[in-house]
Amino acid sequence: MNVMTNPTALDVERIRRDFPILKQTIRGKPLVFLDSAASAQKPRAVIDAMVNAMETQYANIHRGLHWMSERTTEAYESTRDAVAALMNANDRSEIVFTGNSTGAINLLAHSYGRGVLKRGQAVLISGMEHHSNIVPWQMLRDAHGIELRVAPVTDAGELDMAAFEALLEDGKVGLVAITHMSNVLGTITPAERIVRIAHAHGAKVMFDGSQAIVHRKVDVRALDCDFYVWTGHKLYGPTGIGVLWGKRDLLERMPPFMGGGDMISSVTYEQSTWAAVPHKFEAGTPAILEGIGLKAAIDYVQTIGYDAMAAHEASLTEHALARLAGIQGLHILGQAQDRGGVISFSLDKAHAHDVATLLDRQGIAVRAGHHCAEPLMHRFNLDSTARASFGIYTTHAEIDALADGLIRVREFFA
Amino acid sequence: MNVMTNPTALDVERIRRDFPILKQTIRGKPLVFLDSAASAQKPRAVIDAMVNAMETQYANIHRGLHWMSERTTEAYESTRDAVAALMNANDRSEIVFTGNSTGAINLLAHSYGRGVLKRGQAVLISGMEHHSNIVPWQMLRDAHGIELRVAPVTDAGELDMAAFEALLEDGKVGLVAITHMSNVLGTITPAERIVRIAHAHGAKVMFDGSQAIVHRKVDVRALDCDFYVWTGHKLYGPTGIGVLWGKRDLLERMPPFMGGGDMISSVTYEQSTWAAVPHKFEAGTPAILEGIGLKAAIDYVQTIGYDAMAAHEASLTEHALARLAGIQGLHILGQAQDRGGVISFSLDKAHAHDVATLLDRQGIAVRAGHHCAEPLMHRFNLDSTARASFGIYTTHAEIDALADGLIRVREFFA
Amino acid sequence: MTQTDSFDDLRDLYQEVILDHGRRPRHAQRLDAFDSTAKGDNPMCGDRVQVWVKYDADTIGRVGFEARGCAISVASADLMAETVQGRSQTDARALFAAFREMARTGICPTCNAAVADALERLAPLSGVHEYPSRVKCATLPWHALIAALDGTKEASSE
Amino acid sequence: MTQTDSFDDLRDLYQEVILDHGRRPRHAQRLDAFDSTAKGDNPMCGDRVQVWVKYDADTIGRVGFEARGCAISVASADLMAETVQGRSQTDARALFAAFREMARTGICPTCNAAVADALERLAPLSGVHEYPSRVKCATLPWHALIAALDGTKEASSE
Ligand SMILES: Cc1ncc(COP(=O)(O)O)c(C=O)c1O
Ligand SMILES: Cc1ncc(COP(=O)(O)O)c(C=O)c1O
Repeated sequence: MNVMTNPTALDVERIRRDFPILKQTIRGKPLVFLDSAASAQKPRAVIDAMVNAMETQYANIHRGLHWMSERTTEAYESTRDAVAALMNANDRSEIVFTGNSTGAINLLAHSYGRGVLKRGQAVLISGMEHHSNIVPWQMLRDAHGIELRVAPVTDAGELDMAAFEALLEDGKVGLVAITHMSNVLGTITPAERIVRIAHAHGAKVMFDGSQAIVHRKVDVRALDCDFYVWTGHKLYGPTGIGVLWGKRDLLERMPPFMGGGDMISSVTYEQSTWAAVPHKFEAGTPAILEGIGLKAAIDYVQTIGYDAMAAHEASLTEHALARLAGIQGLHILGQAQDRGGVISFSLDKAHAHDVATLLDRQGIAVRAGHHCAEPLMHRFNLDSTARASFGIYTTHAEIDALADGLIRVREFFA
Repeated sequence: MNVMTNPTALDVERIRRDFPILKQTIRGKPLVFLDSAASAQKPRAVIDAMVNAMETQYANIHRGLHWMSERTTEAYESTRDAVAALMNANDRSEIVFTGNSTGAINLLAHSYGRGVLKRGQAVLISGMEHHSNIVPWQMLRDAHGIELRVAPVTDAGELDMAAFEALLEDGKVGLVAITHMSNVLGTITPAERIVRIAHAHGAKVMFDGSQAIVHRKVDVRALDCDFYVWTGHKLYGPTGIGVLWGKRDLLERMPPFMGGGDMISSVTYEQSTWAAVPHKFEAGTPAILEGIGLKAAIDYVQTIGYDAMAAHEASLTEHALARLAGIQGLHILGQAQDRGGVISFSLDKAHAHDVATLLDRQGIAVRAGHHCAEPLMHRFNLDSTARASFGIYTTHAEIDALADGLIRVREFFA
Repeated sequence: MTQTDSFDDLRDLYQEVILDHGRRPRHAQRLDAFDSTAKGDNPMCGDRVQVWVKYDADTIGRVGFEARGCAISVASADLMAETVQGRSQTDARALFAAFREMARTGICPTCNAAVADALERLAPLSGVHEYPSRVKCATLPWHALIAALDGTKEASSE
Repeated sequence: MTQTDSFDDLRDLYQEVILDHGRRPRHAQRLDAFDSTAKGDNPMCGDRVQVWVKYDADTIGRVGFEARGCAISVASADLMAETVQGRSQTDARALFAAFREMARTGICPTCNAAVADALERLAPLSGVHEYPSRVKCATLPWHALIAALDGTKEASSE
């Protein structure tokens, strides 16, 4: 593909220059970072935004009447606008900031699960969820008598849509909480269809978009879902900040999760009243610097554009699947039709941990383990896999390095 | 005081050079930042630590088997050691990271309040708490039938110890949750006595040390308290990270708060088991960069030393109280014997908001409002005060600027 | 105020007219005879205002208020009372929209001839746009007024 | 292994002895007659091991194990079985303490003559100190052994 003739193509060498860390070497070898699905690296723009805030414009926000506080409040709150635009939300007040995706799902499990769902109702998840989208619902089940249902995954690693629909049939499911993209299989779930079916059975839908939003344009109005969560550090932003988007009327019906400063309207010992959404859900001093960093990350991603990012990733994934298929004794977990740049695999005769360590000694960073998805591992009779995942800075040459590295590992254990 | 002859004295001009933001001007006037109690500015060491991580050594932590992940895990976990040393905790596993103080208190209200306290027991707070140490207990009361008691504050702004003890008499109080230093009055509460009395009546004690740890050496073993919480951004660290310290046996008895990645030992749909403390309480990707920044902040503070910080602050506070006492029509709220560098005041004829704005126009940043302590304001029949608060970088000249600025405001409104 | 010159740095926001109306509001009174009333409350800062309205045929005849708050909010309430008296409800609403825009941004691109003269009277308050958290001080009385015109009992700050 | 030279970068951690014992462990068997047994479990990575012990008067006579895990953990279990056989319980515990130190830090300042020879046999595993999250792979079998010596049924990774 000629970059000059394709306006949406992504100039990966230029992008790599934006990420200072990619110049590092590991044991004298250039860093090949294929662990972006766990957490992405940070571009210069994010680093600079955070440094600039700390060096020139920082104070606690909301209700500070002085220049530093007013300006910092503006900077932090502009992130809410940026997130609303990124997700095509109706309204900036639908954007709630949390500590990460896990915090967002726990907020929902608490405020919607305990505050809106009724005993006897059910929550439906899928068989390919991250622990962060399993355990909060399990805790809700055990403490509040909400049933937990699990829609099975096919051998190809896709959601079993017939079974999914059957689990909604009795009308007891109040909320479907399901991944938009698996962090193990790379599978992208059919979000529009899920919403249509769930709504037809009277259930609301939350997507765990922790992985999806890194790879695909997310339009919550087009999806017509009810809640959508993601986490800043995977979208090239800082740690310490996550997002819960919810339809405004639903957020308004939900009681608060944590109590404290900033989330109140008034406090007396007898009774406190809550601030309007989204502040009702944001207790205490927010992640101010992280919000400022996240704004820079969103601006950076928007400048590159989701079309270019998705095209780059599709090309990387295709190349990787082809190269890995050529390695004897290597098995890829998941063959979904619609998939993103996350590939799990195992090697005959070599444990995933040994694979990861031996790749590391060649400068190649992949993850190995259950990827916080034990039930999915058990579904495939596995304890662990190795996983390579791609970001906007990943190159085809790095995928070749992975494949060559794996061939060496296989020979080493032969 | 001659700096050369006093090894514990603090060289404020040198310290000021460590904080890049202090060189800023506001409306052409040098920034006089007297809002550190809301959030402190960040020294170069903290900025550098975070930049260094993002530029040279970053990946998601725990269970990553590659170089970047192992090194980042070490960096993040070394913060736990630094916090344990700072507080003189018995054991690094007693340090739980949260998003801020508010998150720490909510964790406790949830896990200890719902998991350990029994219906019919009571939580005792004081009349000078921040909303973050009121609302979570109110929510616990309303949802779980735990009584909420409030120990009154004297006219001098101190804890009424006789009333405090009387409220413990019936033995129903399971937990005393009380500030170690008021963010409005500057009052330092008699922590050792509080613990002694509470323990004698069978109650555990949590201190909200959000303000205290900025000004005083906190030794949780000497205090013999059971829980202690604070927040990174007030101790010259980044936003997005807070600390809950708890005695290990108590933490072990508490059920988890949020569910998700990293806090589990194993997950099946039927049942999950929890990781050992402190990880049981840390769900999802932690605030990695913020932990690294916080380590740098702790190291910075330890290098200066609490003796020097406390002496500097005592000297500033004495000077400020003397200067403000000389301003006609100015009233200081709180005359505690033991107090830190936080002073609230009001001016006759000028509303606190106008005072803050008019000081801002002179480059002086103070806070005005209820300071997230409405019930305390009501106790003194006030809606709001202005508040000046000091940090290690505050100078006597800045306090003079405040006093001179206030005299101008008074004349302006005369 | 004798030392006018030495207060230049303070006066660009707190102009004389604001200080004057803040200190000696002309309309700070409960109306004995009124057609409508509403309260406004900004719990974030403790500002509180109540507004009374008496109609005179199609126009707003008289406005009175009681306010507890800063100089900006009292002055804004007083200037509001002054400027809306004798205007139609429609005009008063248009004036609020324009004023709110001005308080938020410092300028008022949408201001048209119909409200231009009244807006000029309110212009000294435009400086609050530099302090987003104080914009509410200036607009709270207006929220209460609009609530009274709407027949709602309570308004809260936006 | 024919291409020895081209694998230098891999072999500094996975030395031949580790590969060899990982691939063909000598003691990977359940003992039919045993005095004590215990399991070890590292839920974080799925490693699992069971250890059987048969005493011979005052010393550890025989050790057998079954392990599911990576090459490091299987090799460590096998080398452990080999080195503790014929030693007293006290010696075995001292050896574990020294080994754990070595696995964590790469060196063993506290190692004394009593365990020096056995430790040399375990030295190839010292490279794991570079991978703190894999130190547990090397120490898990030892935790299970100590649990068996203690008469406890289960050990978990530290
Ligand atoms: C005494 C006190 N407690 C609690 C808090 C809450 O801290 P954070 O907002 O970081 O959660 C603060 C500061 O805002 C405080 O001063
Ligand atoms: C699909 C999915 N859901 C949830 C999470 C949790 O995100 P976080 O750890 O930032 O809360 C992750 C990543 O760890 C993920 O990949």
